[in-house]
Amino acid sequence: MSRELTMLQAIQEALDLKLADDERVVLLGEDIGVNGGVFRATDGLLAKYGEKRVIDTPLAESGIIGTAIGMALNGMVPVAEIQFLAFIFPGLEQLLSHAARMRHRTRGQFGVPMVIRTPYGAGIRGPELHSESVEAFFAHTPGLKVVVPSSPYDAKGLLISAIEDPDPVVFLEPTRIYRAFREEVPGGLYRVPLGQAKVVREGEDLSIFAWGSMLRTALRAAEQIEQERGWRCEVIDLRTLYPLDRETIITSVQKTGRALVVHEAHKTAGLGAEIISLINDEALLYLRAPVKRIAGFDVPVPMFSVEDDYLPTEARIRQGIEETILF
Amino acid sequence: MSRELTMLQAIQEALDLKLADDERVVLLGEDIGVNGGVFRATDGLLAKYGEKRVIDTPLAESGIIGTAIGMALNGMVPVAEIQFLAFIFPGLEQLLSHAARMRHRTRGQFGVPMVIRTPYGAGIRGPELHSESVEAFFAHTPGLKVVVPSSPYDAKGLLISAIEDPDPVVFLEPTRIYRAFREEVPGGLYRVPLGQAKVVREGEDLSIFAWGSMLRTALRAAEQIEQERGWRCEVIDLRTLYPLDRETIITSVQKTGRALVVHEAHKTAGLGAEIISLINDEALLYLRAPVKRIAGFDVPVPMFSVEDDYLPTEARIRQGIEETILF
Amino acid sequence: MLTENDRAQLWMQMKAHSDRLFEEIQVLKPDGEVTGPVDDISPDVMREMYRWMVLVRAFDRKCVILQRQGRIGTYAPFEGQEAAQVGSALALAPEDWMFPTYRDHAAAMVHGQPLATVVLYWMGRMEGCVCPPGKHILPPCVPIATHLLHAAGAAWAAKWRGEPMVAIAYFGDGATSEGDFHEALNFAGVFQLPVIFLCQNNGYAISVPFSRQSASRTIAQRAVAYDIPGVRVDGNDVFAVYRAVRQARERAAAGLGPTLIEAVTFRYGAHTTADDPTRYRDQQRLSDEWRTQRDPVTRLRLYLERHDLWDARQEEAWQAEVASRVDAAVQEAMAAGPADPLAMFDHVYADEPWHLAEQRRELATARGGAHA
Amino acid sequence: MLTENDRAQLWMQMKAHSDRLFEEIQVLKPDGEVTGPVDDISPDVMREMYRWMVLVRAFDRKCVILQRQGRIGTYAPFEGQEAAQVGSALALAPEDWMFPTYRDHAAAMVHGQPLATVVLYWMGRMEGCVCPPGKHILPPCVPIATHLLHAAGAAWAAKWRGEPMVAIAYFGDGATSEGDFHEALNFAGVFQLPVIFLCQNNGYAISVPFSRQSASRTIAQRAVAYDIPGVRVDGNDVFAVYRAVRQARERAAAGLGPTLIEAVTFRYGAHTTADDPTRYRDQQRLSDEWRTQRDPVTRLRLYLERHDLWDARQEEAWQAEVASRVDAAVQEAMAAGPADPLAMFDHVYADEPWHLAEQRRELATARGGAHA
Ligand SMILES: Cc1ncc(C[n+]2csc(CCOP(=O)(O)OP(=O)(O)O)c2C)c(N)n1
Ligand SMILES: Cc1ncc(C[n+]2csc(CCOP(=O)(O)OP(=O)(O)O)c2C)c(N)n1
Ligand SMILES: [Mg+2]
Ligand SMILES: [Mg+2]
Repeated sequence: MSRELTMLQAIQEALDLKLADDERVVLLGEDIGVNGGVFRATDGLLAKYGEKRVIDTPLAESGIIGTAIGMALNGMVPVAEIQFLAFIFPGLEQLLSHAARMRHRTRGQFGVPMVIRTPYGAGIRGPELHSESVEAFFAHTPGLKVVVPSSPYDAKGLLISAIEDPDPVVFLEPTRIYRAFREEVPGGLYRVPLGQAKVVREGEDLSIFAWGSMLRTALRAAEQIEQERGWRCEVIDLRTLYPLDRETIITSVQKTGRALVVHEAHKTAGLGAEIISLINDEALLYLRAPVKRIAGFDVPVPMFSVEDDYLPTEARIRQGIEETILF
Repeated sequence: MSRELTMLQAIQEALDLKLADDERVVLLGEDIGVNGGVFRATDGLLAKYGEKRVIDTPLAESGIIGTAIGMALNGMVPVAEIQFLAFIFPGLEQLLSHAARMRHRTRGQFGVPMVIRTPYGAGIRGPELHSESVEAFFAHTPGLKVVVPSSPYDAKGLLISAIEDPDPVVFLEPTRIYRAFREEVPGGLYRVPLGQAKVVREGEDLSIFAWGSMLRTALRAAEQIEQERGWRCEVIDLRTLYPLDRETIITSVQKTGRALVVHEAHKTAGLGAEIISLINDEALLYLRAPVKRIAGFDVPVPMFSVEDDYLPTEARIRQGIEETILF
Repeated sequence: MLTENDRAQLWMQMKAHSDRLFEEIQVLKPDGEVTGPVDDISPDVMREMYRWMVLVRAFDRKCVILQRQGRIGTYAPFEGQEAAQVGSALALAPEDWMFPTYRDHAAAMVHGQPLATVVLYWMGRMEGCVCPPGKHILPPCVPIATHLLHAAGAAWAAKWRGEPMVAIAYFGDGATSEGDFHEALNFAGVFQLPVIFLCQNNGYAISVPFSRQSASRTIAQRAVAYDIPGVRVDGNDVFAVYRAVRQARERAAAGLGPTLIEAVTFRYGAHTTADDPTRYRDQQRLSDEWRTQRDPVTRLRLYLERHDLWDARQEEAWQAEVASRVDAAVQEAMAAGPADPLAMFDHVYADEPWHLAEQRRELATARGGAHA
Repeated sequence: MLTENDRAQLWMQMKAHSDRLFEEIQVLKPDGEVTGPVDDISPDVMREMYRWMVLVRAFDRKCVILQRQGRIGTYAPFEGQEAAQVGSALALAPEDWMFPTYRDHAAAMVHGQPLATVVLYWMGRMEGCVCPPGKHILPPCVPIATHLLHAAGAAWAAKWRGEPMVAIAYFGDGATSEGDFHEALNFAGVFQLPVIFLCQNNGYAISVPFSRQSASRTIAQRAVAYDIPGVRVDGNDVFAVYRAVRQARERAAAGLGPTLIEAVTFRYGAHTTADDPTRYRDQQRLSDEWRTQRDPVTRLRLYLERHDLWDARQEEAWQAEVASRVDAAVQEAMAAGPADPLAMFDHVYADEPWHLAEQRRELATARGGAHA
């Protein structure tokens, strides 16, 4: 059975299936119960699984992540929702000092299988601090895995993999494409493996690396530029940001000799820098032009009246492609 | 009047002079008063300036940073000490969501002139979580400045500049060289400007970028390699990590055509990646070899029995230089 | 030494005391009667209270409409909580520091924030974060409970300089679960800071009822943990709120430290315009109940009319005035012209570093290109 | 409705009640007499308490010496706090989850952590973080107060599965200022979790006296903020601690929720071996006072001897046993052989990703090269 679902529906379905499949799985977070989450990702799950499995917590993110760690230590598989990415900040200590380090410091004795899901990114006219993208923080934290889906199919398969993963996974859900489009999604449990990027569009002239909501922007730019200029850009969805799928990245750059990274996070010290560095390490001699970063500007994500200008646009990506190919 | 001081003494002197110089300056933090700080950076200042200027706070880092923001809003210049870098984590929300954003969101109406000083880095056989170096987090946060001294002279001059800066500065003090050596330090107030790197050693064959405690390790490696191989490495102390001094970085790489970054933070998504990206942007065609990163491994900073192996060593740096020059 | 029995009894007694101590103080009853003399509040102040409550309610309703029309973004309405916000703000001195949340623009407007600025905020305009020169009104705090520490810090600075200004932080019942709530009250207690912590307990943090937010019956009793005064008032009773804040302000300015005030109230509408309260509560019944039985505006009007402080003519005139002020504010905000995207590069730092100058040019070019 | 006067009086009365309710419970007085019957604690348990206290004190002193000799790293001594740790740990069931800090290895050892493992921890060895199979003893928590939430979460899981195990978190007076303290107690209260929050109030957080840590007179009274039971005991009285924890454990296991216990005690020595207590307190006088007037070990020995539960011969034998056990543990730890740096790549994840495999090889080569 396969239906057209939005990313939100696909996520809801993954949660539903894992709740049914594994009684160690519990959901916790603010407003996820009777309200079904502020985006409705947990819609209907309280009614179906009860208060023991779908837990509305007090308003305290360190509390959510910290108790989730304790639950995970004692045999549960908590899936915590943080209402928006910036609200993970009060819980960062729990994530950095404990979740990421527990398996390592106890020499494998105590793992913390848990997932922290959180909507992220700009583009939905959200209030202040509802539009951040700080995935680079997590990708600089050994012990964590970082996953970002860009389509309903992947969202479901990646989330199921994340819940089944024995290590803590930060699962970032791009709000901008939560409901933006539908896609065929199979009904049962299936997995999209963590750690594997996906070549979404093949090409020979330039490699574009993107994830989350930027993937579609990048794809559109690639399509336009092919129409306008005939250049064929390869577009790669990284999907897992930590650890990165180096092989797919390098193979593509070795083929195209040119690369461009798109992300909505601030440019400086963003994940684009790491991708450039991997290319520098492994494929420098293949490069025919500097790798280009089209990223969010190095300003606090501004209020929504100008967020579209903060975000990478198709125009800026096309401009970047031109500069790189004509370098 | 100029004496030989350790970095700690130089920092203490900067605090002392600014307390005397500007009555808006207050120090706050855990154990900074009668105890003079766990490293004694505030030794004697309570006795000299009293409880109103040198404040022992309750044990709460969000409290420290949050109240410092409030003080700064209302005309003070707070200099907060966080006992060790990892203990800034519970206060990250205050730093990321408020300190970094206040001037921007209020369109310049309310600034928060404040400094957060904290010992950081490994190499002193500290307990767990006393050895982290997550400068990359701050360098990915527009609105913050990030400063790391590597010598007593710079420590004093940079700290004075940081306190006088109208914006929030994260001032990271490498514990490993707190007392490791002495240097001539002038007695009065002087400034080392923020945002300027320093060429510590000139050379033509390769540029090494380092900061904090890694600077000396890099310098020694450069000296040895010159003796052994005759290669002359330029060594650059970045001093301010955000915003970076691109000009100095690029000028050097254009001269040498080869570069290596040393940092003790984890390699992946560390600041080395940003430096490589700047070089990629501005000096790709000058490069005769991939830029090398010699960094902390991508593991939680391990307990001290093996921290020397976690940290970049002269041997690893020399190996990196050889690989780069012989590429 | 107490026996186990003694202790159990003591505990019960203390609970009983605490229940009385933290019971809801009421001055102005829903029927417009008062529970005791109110000569400490002048007729002028009472009329001011009323005028403000009517004005902010009209403003609030207008904003909900503007949001539905797509002319502003997601909006957080406060209807039902007017007494808590107006009463508290009127008890402040002009120079006091105010730290509101996204739901406290009524308080902000009373304290001097222009209505048009508030509209700009909800239009997603950065201009909406700026207050008039010389005022100390911070833009709405979005991350819950974090600003309680800012209020403590600002109060600290005032105390430090010996200035009589105090700071007030507004927050909700949900905010009391965050660690920053605790740290702020603790700092304020230790350093006896001139700060007022004003909690509007509207019974819900989005969908989560207070009973699930905390095992404690009241929020006021949390003051016990810090040995600071705590008080619980009927938050729909503008006299009770005004008095409690005035008293807390006097204590603070006199060097007697912080106060925690719990104002029990209810938001009639949704958490924000993006929220659907029917999902988590019997919205119709509850909001009808509060509206008809505990409305803050109605009860003050009853009182004023009964004491000949207000009449139908005044009402009519004021309603007209309110309508025109709200319209003018909306018009002013809408007339602000398109937002300037390049302004996002302003004020990241006091001085612009090279990379921002460069990115500013990059965006200018990209936009120029887009227009060309 | 209360008058202002009523309220002021009520407040005073409540303070008085609270002072009595949260006064320090004492069972075993410093002179070895008891304040009431203690038949609920068997002679065997009493002797076990004593043996453990003597053992852990010897262990602690040994570690301070090892640190001075440079054979272990910075060490956090607990001498003076033996009753709080031993008494509490003995009240637990073997399967209970223990979340200690850096100063609670006495409790950890009583709960089953081998002495040699504790030495390894302070040698900076990762092996020192591992507990015996089947035990639930977490490695010392370094970031203050964070583990209170872990205890709440572990307790939650137990409750969820209907297992009678409880969780206990150890922490100090300073920890009560952190936001996580508040969040943990609040979660535990809301969900009625089977968790015990055991605070050893030793009067100092490094150099900061409790009077400056909080405006509240006691820590136990903070329970009021969450409507959960709070109790304050003489933390140098092993009977009082044992009883309080046993009772809290019974409540927890019976589904009656969390308890906050404040055990008032004192550390005789420095915060850690890197600390110099003479900088911030009258160290000699204070530690002499506590040692001579309130020592936990002495008073239990007095009691045992007075009741013919212990004699000089047993003492001698036990001291010899202790010396040899401590020596054996130290020898075992020191014999562990050099730390394997490559082990830092183990257990970052359950499965090793490519970049760690590569970095492991990089280090292996670098070390091979260094040796060649
Ligand atoms: C740190 C943080 N976590 C979560 C949120 C999302 N959020 C916004 S308002 C809200 C509920 C707040 O409830 P309460 O404190 O009672 O105030 P009210 O909205 O009722 O006025 C939540 C969870 C946030 N803004 N900040
Ligand atoms: C989050 C955090 N902040 C600061 C520290 C540094 N630190 C270690 S122990 C300590 C004092 C703790 O005092 P208390 O809770 O009373 O426990 P005690 O040491 O007295 O047993 C401090 C400030 C830390 N470990 N973690
Ligand atoms: Mg509320
Ligand atoms: Mg203590």
